[in-house]
Amino acid sequence: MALDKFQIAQRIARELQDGFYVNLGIGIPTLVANYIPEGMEVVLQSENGLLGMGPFPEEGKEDADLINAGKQTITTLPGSAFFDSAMSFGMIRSGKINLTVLGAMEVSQDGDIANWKIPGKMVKGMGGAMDLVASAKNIIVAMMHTNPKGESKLLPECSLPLTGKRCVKKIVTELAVLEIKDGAFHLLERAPGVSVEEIKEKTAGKLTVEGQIPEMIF
Amino acid sequence: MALDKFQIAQRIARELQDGFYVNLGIGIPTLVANYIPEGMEVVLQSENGLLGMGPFPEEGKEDADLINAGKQTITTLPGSAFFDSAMSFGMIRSGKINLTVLGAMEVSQDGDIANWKIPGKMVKGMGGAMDLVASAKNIIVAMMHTNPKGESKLLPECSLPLTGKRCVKKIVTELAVLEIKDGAFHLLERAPGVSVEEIKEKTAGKLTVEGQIPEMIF
Amino acid sequence: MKKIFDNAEQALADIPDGSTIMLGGFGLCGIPENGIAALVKKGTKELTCISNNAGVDDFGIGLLLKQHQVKKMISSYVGENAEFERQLLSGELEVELIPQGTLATRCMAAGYGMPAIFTPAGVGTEVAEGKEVRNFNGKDYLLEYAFDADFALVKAWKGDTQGNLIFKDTARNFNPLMAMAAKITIAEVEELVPVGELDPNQVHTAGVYVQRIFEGKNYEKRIEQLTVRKK
Amino acid sequence: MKKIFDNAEQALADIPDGSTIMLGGFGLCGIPENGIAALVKKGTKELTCISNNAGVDDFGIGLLLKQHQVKKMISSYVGENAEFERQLLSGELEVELIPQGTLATRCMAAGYGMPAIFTPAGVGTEVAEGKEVRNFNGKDYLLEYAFDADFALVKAWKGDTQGNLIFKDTARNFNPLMAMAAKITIAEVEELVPVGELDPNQVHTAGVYVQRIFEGKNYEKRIEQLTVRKK
Repeated sequence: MALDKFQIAQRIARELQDGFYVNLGIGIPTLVANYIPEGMEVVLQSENGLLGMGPFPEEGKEDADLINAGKQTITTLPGSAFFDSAMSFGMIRSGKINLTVLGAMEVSQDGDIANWKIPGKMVKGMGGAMDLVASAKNIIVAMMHTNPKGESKLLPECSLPLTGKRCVKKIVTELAVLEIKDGAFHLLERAPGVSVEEIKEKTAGKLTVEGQIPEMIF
Repeated sequence: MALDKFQIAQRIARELQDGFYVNLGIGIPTLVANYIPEGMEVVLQSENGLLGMGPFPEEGKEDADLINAGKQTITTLPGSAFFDSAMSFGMIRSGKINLTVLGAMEVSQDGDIANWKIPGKMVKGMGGAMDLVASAKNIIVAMMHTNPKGESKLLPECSLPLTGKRCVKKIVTELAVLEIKDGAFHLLERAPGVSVEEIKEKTAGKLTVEGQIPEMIF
Repeated sequence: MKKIFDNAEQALADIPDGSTIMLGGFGLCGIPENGIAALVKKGTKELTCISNNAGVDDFGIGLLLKQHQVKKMISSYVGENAEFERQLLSGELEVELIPQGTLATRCMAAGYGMPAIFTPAGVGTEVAEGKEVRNFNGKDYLLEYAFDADFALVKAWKGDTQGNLIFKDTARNFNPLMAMAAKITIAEVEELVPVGELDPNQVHTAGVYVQRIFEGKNYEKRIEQLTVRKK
Repeated sequence: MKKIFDNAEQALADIPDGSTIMLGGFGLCGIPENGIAALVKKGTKELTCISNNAGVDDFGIGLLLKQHQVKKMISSYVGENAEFERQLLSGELEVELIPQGTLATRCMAAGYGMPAIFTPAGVGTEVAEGKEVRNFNGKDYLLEYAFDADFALVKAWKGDTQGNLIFKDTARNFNPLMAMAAKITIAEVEELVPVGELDPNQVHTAGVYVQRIFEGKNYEKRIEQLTVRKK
């Protein structure tokens, strides 16, 4: 059975390590924060200028001066620090953020990512996505394996305008966990009950399947 | 009569304007702070990370964490702000400091300045001088007209290794105030009782004397 | 040194049509509300605005857009604004989209007197078109130029009469960067305090960067995405 | 996340001979006294030290020089140290002198992930020899590269257990820049406080930049030039 968005987030959370500084994009990536293992210290960065992002505020305690990169009201945690946008992207560019998780419209077998622009549609802008993908040492994409039309989002080459080239290291979809290396998607894990055949069928780019592919356990 | 170092400082202080942010080098330039006209607001920058440098502390009130670029113990003033060294030189480079006053070993008629290195002698380093002279919009050099051997320090070309090229705008010596433009020293003022002849004699570089040269009044 | 102005109208009185203006804020957080209101009232036209976002239809820079005062927006993300979209599609409004980190760093570069910086953001994308690419240590970077802005409208939490500023929380964002970057920086603060009241170690923006300062009025501080949890 | 160490010896235990180390401070102000003492005790050799100054004969980096632990100094000003001068003239010590602002900005560049920066400092001087010169808007600039340091020893006033730092007065100087710049940053603080005690708006260096932190002991804080006025 394909994963739901919470399970995708849960699976990505298993990539976290104690002491990681992590930037979570809007959508499914944000949910990863809910699955940080007990006792593990992970510090969330919000690229508008905060390290140590806490949960949403209690009703009535929201503060317009305290928002995340998705413009949502949030809170701080003990140990938080604020800084300006240049320092925020400075720490991203210098590789101080251990893991970046973000969504995508397309990913290529070379690790190219497209997630900001659809020709012919109103373009809202790339925000911080281009900076993040160009700089992060470790990028995981959280996305559906196919688009609403059923077409694969794991492609030989992206058809949409790129956000960044050769940057995605890992993808977690509702069907599988895949690593990108040597110009191919390497299948690492299957969603419970999802067959390798189905994943093959829904992956348009080059897919490498080596040995037995374990099922994820939740 | 030639100016003493206090009068040189006093003369330079006449170049100050209300609201100026000023960086004063070590030696005579430091003395300029004593002659800021009453009622005029001038903010002193110390390039190790302070705007709003105050006078030396009272005996017993010195703080090792509060020094100027000459490593002397100092104080802050109401409105002071501390910052790191990159921001300090950032504001210097971006032209936010209205006036820089520093000493020199040689100045050329093109505005080149040499003040950091004598070949054959132990070289201590340029500190912030190269940054200051390369960036400041308005640089006044405070120095003696001649060196201890009696040789002119206002030269056609500097003989010592340069600190910066084409940057000095004005020179105040014990004998004269001179402006540098169009490849020449333009005599603006004489020290009381000092003749144009004496200044001519002690200026090795091209000297322009136009009309009557007024005497400085103290 | 007369930096203090009574209000936004006076502080912005001389901004001419055609100016390039930086506006601090991220979304609606930390935006110069009073400064924008004064620009709307004054009707200054043909503006080039450098701002991470473009406000919403009835708030922030959206108010300037509604009056057709903006010729060009330089931003990283401009969603959530129907009038913006209409003007963009009709060709009335020019838009230059640049990565958020590039936007921030181009501001910083101006403030630090660096004519250009290198960033990997946008390499291999359409953002790189026409730009110089240079490889350092095996990685490609784009050469991006420092901004050249006439005015910056920034908003701080507290400020003193010498122009020293302290920002609050994520309302800091682009404000200190733009304060450093423009030829003339106009700061509005929630609280204007006498000189000497701010701790020199806590000042985020030193007064040297601020040419004009005033205490803003009636901050609405609108929340764009209210997200809360139950008590 | 174990950043806290009991003392300098433990925090510096793995620094190998031949390392490139940044040391914060300006003159003797804000120097990592405990870190330097631990390096002396440990006897780490062949060090390349990046520091604005080189201490005095019997304090600061001078202590490392006396033990012949330094192979190369990268500094802007190295006066006031007879042993330094002796080693330099005898060829035992290599010295690279660079403008102070360039030093600071090359640290910042490393911390900001910028491989190189442009600065006008040194154009037309011997500092420019062998360097790329580029003209922007009619002014020449040198291309200067970001530093690549293995360790940074920085000294802060207060720090918390997550590595957030606050500096005091002009003891800030190069410390926050070097903290951002090195692969491993070791911070010593006068007071180590529990997480949550520092105001997030007042943190100068966010914990992300600090890999190790300890509370330093017995700070001498020597004054290089005592200048006072009569009461």
